[in-house]
Order: sequence, then C-alpha cells, then structure tokens
Amino acid sequence: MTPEELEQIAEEERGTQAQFLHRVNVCLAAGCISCQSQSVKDAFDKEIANRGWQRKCQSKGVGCMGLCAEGPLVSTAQGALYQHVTAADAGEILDALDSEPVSRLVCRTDVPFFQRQKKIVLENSGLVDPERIEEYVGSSGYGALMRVLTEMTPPEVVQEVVKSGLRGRGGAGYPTGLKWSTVAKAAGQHKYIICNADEGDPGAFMDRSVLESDPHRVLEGMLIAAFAVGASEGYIYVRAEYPLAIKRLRTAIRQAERLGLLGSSICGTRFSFHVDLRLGAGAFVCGEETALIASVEGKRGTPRPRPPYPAQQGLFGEPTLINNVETYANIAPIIRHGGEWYSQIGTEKSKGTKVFALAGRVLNTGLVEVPMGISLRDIVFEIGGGIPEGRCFKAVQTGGPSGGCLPAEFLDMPVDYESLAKAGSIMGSGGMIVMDETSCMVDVAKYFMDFCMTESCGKCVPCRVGTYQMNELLARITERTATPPDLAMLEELCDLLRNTSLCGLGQSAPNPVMSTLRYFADEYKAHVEEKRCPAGVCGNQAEEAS
Amino acid sequence: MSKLRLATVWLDGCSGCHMSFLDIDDALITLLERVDLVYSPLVDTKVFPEEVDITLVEGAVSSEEDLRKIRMVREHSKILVSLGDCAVTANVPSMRNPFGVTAVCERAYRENVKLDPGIPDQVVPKLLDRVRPIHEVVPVDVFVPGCPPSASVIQYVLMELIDGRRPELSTRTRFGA
Amino acid sequence: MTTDFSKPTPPSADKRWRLVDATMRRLGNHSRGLIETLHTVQETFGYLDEEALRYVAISLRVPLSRAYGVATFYHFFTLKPAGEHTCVVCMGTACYIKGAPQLLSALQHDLEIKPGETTADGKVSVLTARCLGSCGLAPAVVYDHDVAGKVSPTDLRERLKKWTRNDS
Amino acid sequence: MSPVSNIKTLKIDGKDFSARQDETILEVARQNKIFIPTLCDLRGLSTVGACRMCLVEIKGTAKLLPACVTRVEEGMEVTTTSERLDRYRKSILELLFTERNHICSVCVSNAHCELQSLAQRLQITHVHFPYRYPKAQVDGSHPRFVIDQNRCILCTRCVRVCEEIEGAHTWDVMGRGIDANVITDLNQPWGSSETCTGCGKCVHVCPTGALFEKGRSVAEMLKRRNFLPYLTLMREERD
Repeated sequence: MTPEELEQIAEEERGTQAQFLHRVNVCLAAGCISCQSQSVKDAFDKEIANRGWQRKCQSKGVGCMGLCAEGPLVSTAQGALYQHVTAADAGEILDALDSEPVSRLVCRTDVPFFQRQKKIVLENSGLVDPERIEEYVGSSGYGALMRVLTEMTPPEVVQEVVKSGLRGRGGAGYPTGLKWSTVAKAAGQHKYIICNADEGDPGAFMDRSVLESDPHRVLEGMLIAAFAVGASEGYIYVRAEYPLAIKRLRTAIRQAERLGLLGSSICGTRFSFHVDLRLGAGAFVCGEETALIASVEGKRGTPRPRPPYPAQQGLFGEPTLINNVETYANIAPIIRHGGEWYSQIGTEKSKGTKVFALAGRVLNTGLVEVPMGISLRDIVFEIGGGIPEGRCFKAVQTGGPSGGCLPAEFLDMPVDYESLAKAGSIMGSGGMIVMDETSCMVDVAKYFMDFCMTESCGKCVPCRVGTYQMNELLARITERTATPPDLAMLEELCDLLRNTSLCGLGQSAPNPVMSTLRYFADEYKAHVEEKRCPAGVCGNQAEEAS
Repeated sequence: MSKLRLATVWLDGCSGCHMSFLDIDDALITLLERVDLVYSPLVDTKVFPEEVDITLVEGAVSSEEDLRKIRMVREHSKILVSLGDCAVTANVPSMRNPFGVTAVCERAYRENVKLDPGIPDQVVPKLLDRVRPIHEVVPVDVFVPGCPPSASVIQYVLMELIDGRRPELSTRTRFGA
Repeated sequence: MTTDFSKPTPPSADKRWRLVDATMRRLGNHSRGLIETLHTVQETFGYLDEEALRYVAISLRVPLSRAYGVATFYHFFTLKPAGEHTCVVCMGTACYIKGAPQLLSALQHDLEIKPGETTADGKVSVLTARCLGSCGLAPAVVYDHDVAGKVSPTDLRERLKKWTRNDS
Repeated sequence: MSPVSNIKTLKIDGKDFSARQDETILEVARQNKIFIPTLCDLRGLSTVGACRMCLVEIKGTAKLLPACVTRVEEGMEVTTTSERLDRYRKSILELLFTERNHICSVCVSNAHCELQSLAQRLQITHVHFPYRYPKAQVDGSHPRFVIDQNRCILCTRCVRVCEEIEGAHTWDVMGRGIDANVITDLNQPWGSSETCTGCGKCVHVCPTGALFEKGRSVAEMLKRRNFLPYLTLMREERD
C-alpha cells in the first residue's frame, strides 16, 4: 500500500458512491438495532430489489446518528432524516426520494440538537458503512497515517499531538502529547499500545458508539500512536458486553490487514504494527491502567501502586501507551488538519470537542459531540431539549461513579476539565445523566456507592471495607433509620477513601456522596432528621412494583 | 469531700470483668474510702439510682432488656465506662451474629433439648437480632478493652477517674488481653 | 482424584473442546491467554465448570487457584449454567433513574429469585448488567439476546408469561 | 554509573539519611529504627502496597504514598507520623476489625497477632465503625493446618509465600471486593488440594490467627518467620 494506491481506492469508492442517484442510510448501531433497525434495512433492500433500483439507489447500514431515543433513524442523501421508522415505511420513503420527504416520519434537523454540535470524532458516524474499509478510505481515512509514514518523523507526530492540546478522554484528562512523549522516550526493546475500550461508567456509551460506527478511525489513531512512540504491537481491550463493537472491530482489523495498513512493513516502510483484541469480562476497575494491563496479561484485574507508570513499565513489563477510544479517534483529524487547528477549538486548557452520552430525564437522549467550554445549560436545555413532562431540572451527573451531581446553579458553568473538577465532579468519559425532581439525590449517591462496592477489586483495605461501610450508611439513610452521627461517619469515610485508597476507583468513589452532601444537604437532612424522602423515592420501590 | 457514687452493671458477659474488679483485693478498701458503691450485681440495691458519677458496664447488648437497661444507665450516669471486650467489641456473645437469632434459638432451645423443647416467650428477655457493643447503642466515655481487663487496670481506671483524669489505656490493655 | 499434570486431556469427548483448544493454540498456549480461553469456554458451553477450569489451567500452565481467582473476579463469567431464558436488567445510571429498580423488583416478586439466580424449574435466569450502553433507551432489558428499550414492568411481565406459557 | 549517584540523601521526620537508590522508604526507616506500621508487607516477599498502613507524607506531593513500594529520591522529605496519618491508619485498622470476626479473646493467635498488637500500638481502644459479622468458613480438612476465614485480613502473604518461595501457588484470591477470599486450588477443601506440599510456610507468615497448626488452643499459636530471610539468603548465594 502506497499513498497513491490509497488515493486510488478512495477515488474508486467516491466514484461508486457517485453512481447512485439516491442513498438511504439506516442506522445499524446498537441503539437502533434494539428498535429493530435491521428489519428496516432489510425492508429497504427488498423494496429496492423489487423496484429494480439496484443501480439507482443505495441502501447502506451506517453508524450512530446520535438521536438514539427516536430510533430507528434513517437518513437520505437528499438530506432528510426520519425517525421511528418501521419496515412498513420503506416503500413510502423510497417513493418520496424525488419529492418532499414523508412528513409524518420527518425528524427536524434544523434544531439545536443537530445545529449546536461540532463533529470531529463523530464526523463519519451515521455516514459511512462501518463494515467497509473502502468507505472510510473514501472519506479521507488512513490519509493521516500515510502522511505520518511518508512525511513525518515520530518526534514530529508527538509534537503535533502536544500542539493540539488534546487531553485523555478516558476521564482524568492527562495531556495526551505528554503521555506519548514519555512512552516515546522510555527505553525498551518492545513497546505496546493499548486502546481502552472497556467503557465502564454506567450511563456512558460514547466508545461503544464510536467503535460500532467508525472502527477504522480508532485503528488509524492507534497506528499513528504506535509509529510515534515506537511500538509494534497493540491490544484493544473491549467490553465483552459489546458484541457488535467487537464484531465490527474484528472486521476492521481483517480489512486493514488485507490492505496492508496493519501488519508488517506498512506502506513499504520499516514500520510494523499488529493489533489484537482482548475482551474485558465485566470489571469496572479495569478502566484503571495497571488493572487493565493485568487483565490483558490474563490475570485478575487488580491495580498496583504507581510508580512505576505504564509508560515506563506496563504490559509484560514494557513501556506501554494506554489511551481510550475517543482519544485515539481524535488523532487522525489532528494530523490531517494540524495540532494548531485542533487547539483553536475549546477553551484555554481543554481543547477540542467532547462526546457526551446524554441520558436520563432529558428529552433528546443520545450521543452528542460539542466543543469544550459549552455550558451545561446549552447541553441540557438547548441540545437536550430540556426536561420532559413539564418537570424541573434538579441535577446533572457527570463522570459516572467517579464523578458528581451538579445542581442548577452550575448550569452556566463551562464544560471543561478544570471547571467540572472545581465544582466537585469530573469530566469522566462523557456520561451525562440528567435528573429531575423525581430523583432522590441520596438514593442516587447510594446507587453509585453500591456500584463502587460491587466493583471494588478488594485489594486495598480502605476501598474494600470502606465502600461497604459507606454503602451500609447510605442504606440506613435511605431507609430513614440513620442518625446525625452516621452522617459524620459518612463524611469521615469520604475523606479516608479519597486519601488512602490504592487506585482511582477507591479515591474517587466518595465523589458522588461528597457532591450530593455539598449541594443537596437538605435532602440528607430530611432523611436523617425528618425521616422523610422529599422526592418520594426511598422505600417506595417495592410497593410500586407489586 | 463527699464521696463519688460508683455503679457497676452486668449485661451479656460472663461476669469475668466483675471477678477481675473484685480481684483488686485489699485495694477495694482504699477505693471504698473514695466512692460509694451505689448499685451493682454485687450489692443488694435493685433500682438504679438517679445520679451516678461513674458506671462500669460489663457485657454486650444482647436482649431487649439489655437495651432498656443500658439506655437507662446512660441517662443516669455522668461517666460511662465500657468495661471489657464484651462491652467494647461484643466479643464472644457476638459470635452468634453471623448465624441470626432464629437459628441460634432453634439450636439452643429445640435441636439440643430433649426434655420439653420450645423457644421461651416469657420471663427470658427477647434477644436482639444482633449483639452489639455498648457504644453502638449509647455514647460511651471510657473504653477498657481486655478479656477481662486485669485487676490493676480496673483499679488504675477508677483511681484516674476519681481524681478527675482521663485514663490512658492503650499501653495497659488491649483487645483479648 | 489425581490430575495428570503432564498431559492435560479434555474433560470429555465433546467436539466443542476443539474450539477451546483452537483458542489456546492461537494464543500460543501461553498463560496470558487465560481470560480469552475462558471466554471461549463460556461462549461454547454456557458456563465454566470445575473440569473446564482444571483443563484450561493445566493446558495453559496456570495454577489452579489462579484460574479460579480469575474466573470469579470477572462478573461476565459464570460458574453455573444459566436457565433456558435469560433476562438481563440494565442497572446503568440512566436505566436506574428511569425505573430499572422497579423492573428488578417486579422480577424478584414474580419469580421469587434474586439477580444472579435461576428459577427452580430452570426456566428463567435473572441477571443485572453494569450498563448495556443503551442509555438512550432507558430502561433497557436483554431478553435472551435481544435488547429491548423503554421497558415497563408490564412489558416485562408479559414476556415472562410468554416464556413460561410457551414452554410448559 | 558512578557509585556516588546510586546513593540518595533524604530526610525522614526531619533527620538526614542516605540510602541506595533501589531502597524503599520503609527499608530505610526500618534500618534506622523509625517505626512505620505495616501489615501486608513481609521482608522476603514481594510488595503489594495493599493494606495502606504504611502511607507516609512526602513534601511536595499531594498524595500519601505507601512506604513499602516508594523508592527513595534525592532530597525527599518524608513524614512518617502526623495527626492525619495517625487518624487514617487507625481508621483503616478499625475497618479491618469490622470486616470479619476477630474475636481476640478466643483466638489461637491471641497475644501473638500482628493485627491485635498494631491496634494497641496505634492506641485503638474500640472500633467506632459498625461490625459486619459475616458468616465465614473454617476449613480443617488439611491433616495439619486450619484456615479460619473469620480472622483473615486478605494481606495475601500466604498467596505470595506459596507462589514466590515454595513455588506451588496453591493459594490465590477468589471473588472481589468485600466478597474476596483466599482459596486453595479450585476453591476446594485444603485437605483435598493436589498442589499443596504441606510445607506450612503460609501458616507461619500469616499475621493473624487465620492460618494455624492443628492442636493449638487459644493464644498458643506462635509463628516462626526466620525461614524467610534464611531462604532468601541461601537463594542469593545460589544465583
């Protein structure tokens, strides 16, 4: 594979696409598939065949279009977006290709949900067929890799990433360029690249969506990273709970290998890179670097103290670069357009865009990509369309079990790493759960503590026993049998876990409790002193179900 | 100088702590020069007095009666001393906790009884679900671990308290001592 | 019983063990391949039993206790066979605040089992998931292998009825 | 590399010390008779940094670091005791007491237990967190030894000594979080283990009464650890 050959594939693909007069894109990402979008796609195929339109109209399975709540989603080349499409609608949609769109199915795209987004990571999502490498190549895919291999030195690539200001999208926001340069400088015969696709936060599905919609983008990012740091082997650690993402990644790897974009002597250079999948098996703690490494090595996913950092001593004791899916997905555009371009998006310290999984009590649930620095209000009320059923906004939860719940007073805060941390939450991987007055914040805190307790690996004492004790205390509060000293003990344990736990899971486990204690103290007080749950959540669930 | 009023209370324990208290031997005489023993399983008084300066409590809280009693004792005591491991950690009585009170009663009153088996519902106080150390039920001022704490430790604790000082115990006794 | 540590043999003549062997071979019969191999065993047989663990451990030269430690560390692995049908309730945050606890208590109430358990007749297993990543469709449930979104306790009960009626 | 650069100078509790660059803070502290509490650490075994008892403050670092795995650095200023460290260590130890059923008065290791003596040393006279009272197994199937899970603090010394010194890897940890347990082989009765050599090393490195020899009554189980430095020394000689 040479740059010329790649360009030829792209040309051919664009030529093939141009032959079709019409195109119907059916979302085949997990969200829409669970609303039977596969049968919609089949219906289009059948209908096109029945009409003998095979050369006129292409029906294509594509990745996520974002508005998961309104699926199955179908888009056409003429620019119409349809929602809640069923197999029975196929004929009508095809009929309308030359005229006005089918009004009863139209999903308006001139609304903030679509207009306020800025797509870099998701630029191909919903447009290309994730199971065909040619489509990715046709939309400039692997061009950045070619450029890196033929025109740049590894230090130049690292420099470009440093310049972009990109920070890790997995949660902590460590500067990606700095991480790359540490691994690049580390001494070692063998170096490894790992892509963390073990999306652990409950309420987050950005990585799943990227892998299902545009897997080659992640591979390209890993390849560029491998070239930059001098690695020749890599692993993608992906959740076993994401069968579709796994399938598409496997296909993508096979295709890239076939085209000589993965494997030995890539592009005729001395650069070789092999990548393999490793399936996560349901352990949130494996999002922590050292635990993830242990898991890739086939062991129990327990973290170990750092230093040494994986950049010096990682997988099999060798220098290892670990980034998450979204981080790698940003690399190709950064190389294509330059670090300078990327650094102009976002805020001073948080550059670029961020993908959020918007869910909970918000009208437009789904996947959104926005520039850093946008306000929470814009995300929740503009893009998200506000709270349904005439209810009131109460809080937004970011960062999952390691994050916090922010009340209305923070709605105008810009969304960036520093602001979120200052407010007592974290950016996290991008889960954003909106809550209204039907949610009890103590119950939410207990939910997260229960999660952390269940996911604690059990290695260090504060996390193993502390999360249990905190969960018990929160249970007593939600059962309204707690006393004021219990609250003091809860705060004491927050401080203990934060400062003495071995890894990030234990250190951040108190965050949901601390943020709710800080902003919703009155709800705790109501449970403890007045023995009542203001939201009417606690203690009623059993009665509701039976 | 008027004498301080001392009480001792026996909850769920083996009475070993009280035995250890008596082991102070001749020092008891010195002690009684400074305090009046106003209530104790060792004396005749049946009613806990209104005002007690120092109360030593032996034993864990196991039954509804223990619970009622310790709350009452707390209310009428200026300084409450958790004496011995049963009071401080729930110790041996707590070994029934992992099994649950029903299983324990079944074993004690039915499975292992040949003559007229049956779980008593009168006279014997009802057992709590869990045996608990005293401080989980009422606030405690001084903790004296040990099984039992030695006579000298008990003597030291009392003399310090009588003299208005806080006893320093960690160098003198420990869990299981 | 005494295990022949020098020559691991598959627990039975079942041809499916060849799939397991293939995975181990692909990973160079290296101890690093333990988790991947356990995935294959579970995918093939539905669960990991003691015999399978012993075979895989010895084949990959992994100590028995380590194999057991790994198999029980990861919640995706199960040491017991699942029921005929499985119902996985997503307990992700979005699902939680949109009614997953009510779904779970409906299941517990109707089937009289807790998450992770199977009904006495072996018909239905109830499981929970950390997050299915279908937050846009909260609350989500996986019936056997199909994800269903915006599930209500009524939907759930209908599905249970169908399972128990059709099969009895 | 010149030998000079291998030596680092650091301050521990305000006093100057020098140490080899591959030494940990804990090693330097011990050589100089500075007490830092430990539980999972045992000389001769690998370090895991799990019990968090040896956390120390290091000037210029916001995080507390475990002395057992943190290597000395030039100019490092370490504080081993402070009101805050003391409070955290006590809390962690108390959490251990609440986790399982540590009934010192009837334990084979009474008066010879590291958990118990550390509690006294840290001046713990009671545990202010609620006790958990889990149902824990006692396995007496081995002809010579017993494991009483009630007393286990999951320090994993048994796992490490069995793997690293004996080479049998009979022990490991199963499950996770609060449900984690040490097991032999496929979580089978110890007596039926095919890999256990019966050497008893695990018993003697166990800091509490979780592992003990049969026939020992309350307070009778004394542990011998001297074989560890001996074996380490002899193996160094052989290498």
